[in-house]
Amino acid sequence: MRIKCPYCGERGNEEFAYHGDATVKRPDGRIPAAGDDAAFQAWMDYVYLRDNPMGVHRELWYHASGCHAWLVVTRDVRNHAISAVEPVKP
Amino acid sequence: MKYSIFSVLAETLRGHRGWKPVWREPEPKAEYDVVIVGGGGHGLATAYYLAKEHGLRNVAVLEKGWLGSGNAGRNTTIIRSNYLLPGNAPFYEWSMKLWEGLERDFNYNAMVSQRGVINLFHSDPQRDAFARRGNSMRLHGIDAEMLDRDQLRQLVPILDFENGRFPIQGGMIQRRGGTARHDAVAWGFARGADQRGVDLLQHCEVTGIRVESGRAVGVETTRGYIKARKIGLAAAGHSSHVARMAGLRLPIESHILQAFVTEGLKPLLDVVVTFGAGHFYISQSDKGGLVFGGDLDGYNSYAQRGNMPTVEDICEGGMAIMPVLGRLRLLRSWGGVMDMSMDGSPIIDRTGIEGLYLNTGWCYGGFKATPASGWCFAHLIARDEPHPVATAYRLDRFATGRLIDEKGVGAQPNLH
Amino acid sequence: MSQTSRLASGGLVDRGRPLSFTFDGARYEGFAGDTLAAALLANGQRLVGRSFKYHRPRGILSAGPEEPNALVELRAGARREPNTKATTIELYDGLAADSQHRWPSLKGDLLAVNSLLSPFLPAGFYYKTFMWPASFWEKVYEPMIRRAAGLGRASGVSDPDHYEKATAHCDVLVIGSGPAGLMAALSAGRAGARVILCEEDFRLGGRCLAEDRRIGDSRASAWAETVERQLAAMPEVRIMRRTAVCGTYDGGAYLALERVNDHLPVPPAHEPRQRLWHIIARQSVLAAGGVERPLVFGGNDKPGVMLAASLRSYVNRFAVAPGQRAVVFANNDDARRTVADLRKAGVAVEALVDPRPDAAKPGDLRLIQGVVTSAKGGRSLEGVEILGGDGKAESIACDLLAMSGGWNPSIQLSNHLGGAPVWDETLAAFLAGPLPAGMQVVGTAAGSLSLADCLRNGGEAGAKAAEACGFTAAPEPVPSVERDSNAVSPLWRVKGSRGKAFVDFQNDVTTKDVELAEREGYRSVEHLKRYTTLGMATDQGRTANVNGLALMAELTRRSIPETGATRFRPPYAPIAIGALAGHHRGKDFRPTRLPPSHQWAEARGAVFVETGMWLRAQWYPLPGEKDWQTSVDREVKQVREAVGVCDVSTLGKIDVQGTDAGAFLDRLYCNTFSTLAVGKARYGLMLREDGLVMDDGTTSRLAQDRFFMTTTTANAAKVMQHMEFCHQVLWPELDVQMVSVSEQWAQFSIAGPRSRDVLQRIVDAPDAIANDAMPYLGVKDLTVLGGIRARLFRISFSGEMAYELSLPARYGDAAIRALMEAGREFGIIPYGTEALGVMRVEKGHVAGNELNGQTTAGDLGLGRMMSSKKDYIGRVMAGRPGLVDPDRPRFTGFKPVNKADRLRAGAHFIAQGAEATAKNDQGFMTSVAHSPILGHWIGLGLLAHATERMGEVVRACDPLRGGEVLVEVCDPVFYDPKGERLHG
Amino acid sequence: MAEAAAARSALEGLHRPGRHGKAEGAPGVTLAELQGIGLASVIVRKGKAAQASEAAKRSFGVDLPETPRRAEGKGIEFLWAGPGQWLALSRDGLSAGELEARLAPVFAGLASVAEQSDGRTVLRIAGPKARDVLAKGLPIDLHPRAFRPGDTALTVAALIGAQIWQVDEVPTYELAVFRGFALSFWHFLTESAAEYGWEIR
Ligand SMILES: Cc1cc2nc3c(=O)[nH]c(=O)nc-3n(C[C@H](O)[C@H](O)[C@H](O)COP(=O)(O)OP(=O)(O)OC[C@H]3O[C@@H](n4cnc5c(N)ncnc54)[C@H](O)[C@@H]3O)c2cc1C
Ligand SMILES: NC(=O)c1ccc[n+]([C@@H]2O[C@H](COP(=O)([O-])OP(=O)(O)OC[C@H]3O[C@@H](n4cnc5c(N)ncnc54)[C@H](O)[C@@H]3O)[C@@H](O)[C@H]2O)c1
Ligand SMILES: Cc1cc2nc3c(=O)[nH]c(=O)nc-3n(C[C@H](O)[C@H](O)[C@H](O)COP(=O)(O)O)c2cc1C
Ligand SMILES: [Zn+2]
Repeated sequence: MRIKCPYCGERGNEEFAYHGDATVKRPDGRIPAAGDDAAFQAWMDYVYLRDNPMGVHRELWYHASGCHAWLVVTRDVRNHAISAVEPVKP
Repeated sequence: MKYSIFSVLAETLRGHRGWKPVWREPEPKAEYDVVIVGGGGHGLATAYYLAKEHGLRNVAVLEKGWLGSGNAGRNTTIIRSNYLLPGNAPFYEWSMKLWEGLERDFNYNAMVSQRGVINLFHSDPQRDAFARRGNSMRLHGIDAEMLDRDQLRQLVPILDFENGRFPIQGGMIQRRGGTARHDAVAWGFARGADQRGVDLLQHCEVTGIRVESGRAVGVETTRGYIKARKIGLAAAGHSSHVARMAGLRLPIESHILQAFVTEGLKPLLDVVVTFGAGHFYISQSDKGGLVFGGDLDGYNSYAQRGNMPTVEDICEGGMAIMPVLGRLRLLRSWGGVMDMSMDGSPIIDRTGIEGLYLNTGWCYGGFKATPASGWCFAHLIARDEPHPVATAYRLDRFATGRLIDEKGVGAQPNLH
Repeated sequence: MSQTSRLASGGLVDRGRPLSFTFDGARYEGFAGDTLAAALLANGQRLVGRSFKYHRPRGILSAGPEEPNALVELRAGARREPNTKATTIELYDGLAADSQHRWPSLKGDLLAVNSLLSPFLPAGFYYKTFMWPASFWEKVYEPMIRRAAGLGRASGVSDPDHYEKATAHCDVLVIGSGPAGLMAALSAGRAGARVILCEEDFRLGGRCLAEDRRIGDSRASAWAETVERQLAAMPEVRIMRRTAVCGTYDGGAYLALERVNDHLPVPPAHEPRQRLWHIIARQSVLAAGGVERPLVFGGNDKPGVMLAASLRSYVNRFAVAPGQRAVVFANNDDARRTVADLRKAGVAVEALVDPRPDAAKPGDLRLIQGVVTSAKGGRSLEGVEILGGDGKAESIACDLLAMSGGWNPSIQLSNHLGGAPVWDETLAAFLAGPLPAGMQVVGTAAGSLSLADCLRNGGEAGAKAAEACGFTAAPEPVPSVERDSNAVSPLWRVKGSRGKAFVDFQNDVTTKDVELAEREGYRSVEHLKRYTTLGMATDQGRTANVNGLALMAELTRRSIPETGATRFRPPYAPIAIGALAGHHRGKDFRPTRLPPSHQWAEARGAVFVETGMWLRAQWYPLPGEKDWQTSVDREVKQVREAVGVCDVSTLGKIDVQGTDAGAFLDRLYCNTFSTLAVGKARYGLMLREDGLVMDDGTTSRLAQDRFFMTTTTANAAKVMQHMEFCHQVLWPELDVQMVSVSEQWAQFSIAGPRSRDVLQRIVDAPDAIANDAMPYLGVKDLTVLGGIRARLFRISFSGEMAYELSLPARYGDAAIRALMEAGREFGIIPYGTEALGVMRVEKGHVAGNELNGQTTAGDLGLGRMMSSKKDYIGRVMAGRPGLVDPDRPRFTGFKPVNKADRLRAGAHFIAQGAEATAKNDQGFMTSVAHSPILGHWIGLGLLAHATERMGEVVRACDPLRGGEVLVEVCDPVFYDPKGERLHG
Repeated sequence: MAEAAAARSALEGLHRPGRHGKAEGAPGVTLAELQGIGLASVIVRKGKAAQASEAAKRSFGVDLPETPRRAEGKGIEFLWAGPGQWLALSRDGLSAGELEARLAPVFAGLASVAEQSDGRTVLRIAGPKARDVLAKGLPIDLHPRAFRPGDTALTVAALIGAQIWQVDEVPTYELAVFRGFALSFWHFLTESAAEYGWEIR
């Protein structure tokens, strides 16, 4: 698989490390009080639960052997076709 | 019809004209007591045990392709129960016990071969970790032995002890572990289930799950709507996709695991060997091919095929410990879609939707679990309570923190 | 007599270069340009192999990689290569090959008895029997089956040859150098594109080499040579001969194998045997040609029954006439070329058997409208039985039968990514389905059977591919060629044929096996394949699959498209595993990372240990020391009593800067760093987001906005990645920069009561490190050895007064020498990882065995480090009930009740009086050490309710190694529990 | 006790002048380890990109490259090393730590500087077969249409992380690898070059 790093250019996926779903959001600073199930659920959603769609997936890759940038790759996981690679940093 | 040397002889005389189909090709009924989604090893075993152990015969297995077209038909056939954690060990040992009687039970030779499974270690910390695991196994009543280099040399003369980047220090062996003919396992369960009245519906893809007031009542399929009193999901790599039809989000990612086979060879390797300092494990099939594999490709995928870097990484691992492989040729490679769970262990549980049961999270190791998974899932579906050896496989363990993480790598499925 | 079947003239072999070779020990001669198969045929050797199951005598079916029968063991000794297709082996002088899978000899193979037993051995017979008694499977049945199965023998020893890998990039990859591929390469090359042309054969030309045809005004083979010369003259075109493209992967990546030196007895010095190529291509043109299908009738596997087009290869390319009297049996027009070519070669063609009712009469040749029902003969063909369309049967004596059932385009590489092939009714063949991005298929691979079409669409595709890469291109003008006729009407099997009719030759799958599979319900093509092994042999069913599935379609009354085809998978041609590993085998499996003092330690006779990629000194034996323990005990004692030095450069070191560096570390670690004073170090503990411990280490504050962080050796890269994640993904708003400086600094631990004395001799300003000037956990920048910038940390892993000295890695070697010199009068010794480990166990520090990814901070007795005043990675999840369960085993120490007992890591704890079962398992020993100070073994471990059980005696059970030791639960700090020695 | 300590290269002893590998014909490549190279990481602080660039311009007369390029300034080169990151390189034979000491004040508050001179071994490979040799390890495209003098890339060669840049059209390349891996890398490089013959001058 070839991932086009927006900084380094196209490279084989062996240069990158994978970190899964890019759409989950860390509930920063939200420390659930006892019994606050909704707050806890937000953490469960972040750490454990995944859509794992059979189709287009937005996912995190780290250019470990290159520029060390974290990237959001939009990829169809049925055929590995990559439609976008963006830096995670704004 | 019963398979035996006598039936083979009798049929030989008749030119093998009398053999009956291993399974019928029935039309779907409008309604079943239990519908199992997924005609892989686990789905078929579940149906078999539902019929055989729980007397439930109005059962259908719905398979989107041909029976065994998923991971059941593409795994590297290793069976073992060399698990560390108390949540796992009794379950896999129960599976091993079932393997030991399986062929006579379902009257199909699945070539269960207890040729031994060796895990090599290459450092002191690794030895300690194996000691911990082996002792845990022994306390669970599971066989395990530590091997030193000399013992290893005897068992696996083709290992390279001289030139290794990570020299082989020893190994742990489970002698009762080994291999089984993967397709035959699916076929044996299928035939056994069919004989007990289970409808095996091939090319019947589930496209929707109907839930009415918190209760699952049936499935939409490419062969029409099918009502069901209970629905068991055993879709392995497609679990998330199927579960979402009922609105569930799972702690699962689908990943690719590749496997490889060489051209056929005269006997070269008598046991299953796993490299401890790289990604490589290998055994020789009865047909003569060396069957080997290694690590996941490492990213979400439903493509049922992998990429180059993993192929090479695995072959490097092979050459690192068995340089005899150099001139042997890789004949075929393939991939399967794994249901990688967040702690690397499976889930056999209810779902919060009444009548909907879940069997998933088998990662790259669910072939060995096939009999026990079917057994326990059938138990859960039939009796609505978990089987004693599978009580830890709860869906809520991620919320409670009662994880079963054998490798200790945390909530990152591609690392398990 | 030699080369009896070689034609007097013609062919593309070099008659001026005779080569001698042996087969099964007998000597033969061939010519340069031969394949082994051609040379064997030239010498009249027809029997070459034995089939997998029935051990039927087999000859040579084809002239290419589709060969199912003629498999040999090539070369000998450590270089033996089993299962090598004689049709793809390029002849070299001194070549030695042997037949395989026969015993005792090829002619007198006793296992041919299987053929007689065959009625008992239909497809899948083994699934129905061998089940009783259970124990017989591993002991009796399976060994028997295994010995009978398999094909060739592996050498059994390490492969002596060298392999390498390489990457090539191009605009256009052309796969195959037949007329279509050559035209594609030419068109793309002329446009200026970077072209790679791969050809698995050792000669370019594809079917141009095999056919007696003309292209333009030259012979086809000469035309190919001309094109080759033109291509070679283009600077951006790279021709790769002997290179098979084996796999299509995502994003235009292809895997190819170059057999660099397989045509030589041994690779020349400095050269690899084979080279594995990663080809990254923007566009590709698949011009892989096609493979002829056999016809399915009784005895179609007899040596002497050959594919019609392959026969043309032997006659035209190799100038070999593999027989004297031939019959041609074909359902298509193309095979008629074989008639003509055989006759030109002086072979008598007795008849053309064509099942098509409307078959035209081929000139003066006898046409039998009908089928061959059976081929006769033992180890060689003697004649055929023919059934005419008029119902008349007849026998014709012949020693050669050319058969052709039509063509299968070679579309494997188009299918590797999944696009299912589509059936073409007119061609009676599967064509490529949805294509990988950037791929075009041309020539026979695309179903073009006429030469003119191949030339034209090859050229067009080459131009199109170049245009897609931004070049201006035009297809190469198509040379004129004579028209050809390729009509075919399928004949999937000969009904009413007699004897075994093979569908898959190598795996001995017959029509009966397909029928049985159907009867038993294995009707999906994939079930058919797996049940009968059809298509699973070393040729991957190139000649078998379509016939097999067509037969299944017929039996199940489904169409071929409904029946479908099995999937092609990489590799297109089998690849030596050595090539897939390349350079990375043996010691080069993974690179080795060496710390700065390595050469010094090596000279000192250190014993080394692999820790991750690093090689570290494990201990430094002195002459006369009888075992490792003596050395390690000495090292520990000497550190505790005097001073020792250890290279700890392998620790991960990260430079963290920025105005928010402190805030960032607060979120990263579970304890707080923003409050750390400049010039101070602090121990930090990092959790994963799931609340379990990830890593630990000391981090020092060098300035208000600068920290120097250390990680464990094992986790260095992982922590760096994690930090980049936290920064870039979670908290980009923070002003923090981090970079690994692991390799920049040589770092030495100098530990022991005399450590400061030693250091004061090498630092340039000794007073600066006096006890009060630099107390425990102090950090200072200073210079050593006359002006070398260095940094000193007063931290201790050993529990002694200790320092870690960081200095530029180039001085690492000098530093250890200087330290040893300076410390001589204080009794300094170097110590290795083993002594380091012993001292950390004595001090009850956690390390890798405890930080195993399954432990919480609480488990390790470090729960108090978890701040409750801030959000940090892992905080919320660490609070889950399962992770704060008081029943979780907790970190503690153990000492043997009987002081002579040895402890072992990995032993499990069972309460006294309880049965040793999993139910009573209370934890396990994580680490052990022999404490030379205490004079006995000590251990660390995790035990349920440990804190309440101090002094209790429990059993440390080690059934795995057959031992059980009584141990007393104790504080994990065995040595200097008050920590007084640290302060010096 | 001030004694002049000896610096030691990770390739000490290996780097012997002479001809190696295939003996016939002109050597395919020449190899050399560069000595006395000063290196430092420079990473821009949040929101300070423009100012850091100005500072570099002012002090060294160089524009910090924003793409994978190498820029030469007064007595210093900047190799792009990631977004907002550079590897500063000096060939002035600076003492250990000196480059950081020189750069830190220039970039104070604008970029974080960390000395790396000792963290890398820098090799030079030049000659007609340089591309063929490097192709055996480097996955990137070094064809003149794809990679020119002044271009740089961070990648991995034979499983070892590396930064490469092209110096001239000979072609000559320079390549930095982590010091600890230098010996393994050298082994790979010389094995790969053996087929063409290599020389240390
Ligand atoms: C390469 C490889 C090597 C492996 N090696 C081993 C090993 O050595 N040992 C081991 O123990 N395990 C191994 N495994 C893992 C093991 O194969 C799996 O864990 C196990 O097979 C999963 O259970 P299953 O057999 O039920 O799955 P599957 O066979 O995948 O069954 C799931 C079925 O569900 C069907 N399905 C999916 N969606 C739908 C739908 N919507 N409607 C209807 N049907 C649907 C699929 O078609 C499939 O047939 C390996 C796996 C792979 C891929
Ligand atoms: N009339 C007929 O029925 C009929 C049938 C088949 C072929 N033909 C003739 O055969 C010729 C076909 O021309 P073409 O160019 O399509 O094919 P070709 O068969 O001439 O050439 C294909 C070449 O590709 C090579 N190749 C295949 N797979 C490869 C791989 N993976 N890697 C590297 N090399 C690979 C083969 O070794 C071969 O040299 C035409 O002349 C055509 O007329 C005619
Ligand atoms: C244990 C095992 C042994 C195999 N042996 C062979 C073999 O000898 N020949 C072969 O062509 N394929 C062999 N395969 C691979 C299958 O052909 C097939 O690739 C695999 O089951 C996956 O199916 P798929 O490729 O159709 O997706 C084997 C597979 C397994 C699991
Ligand atoms: Zn990048």
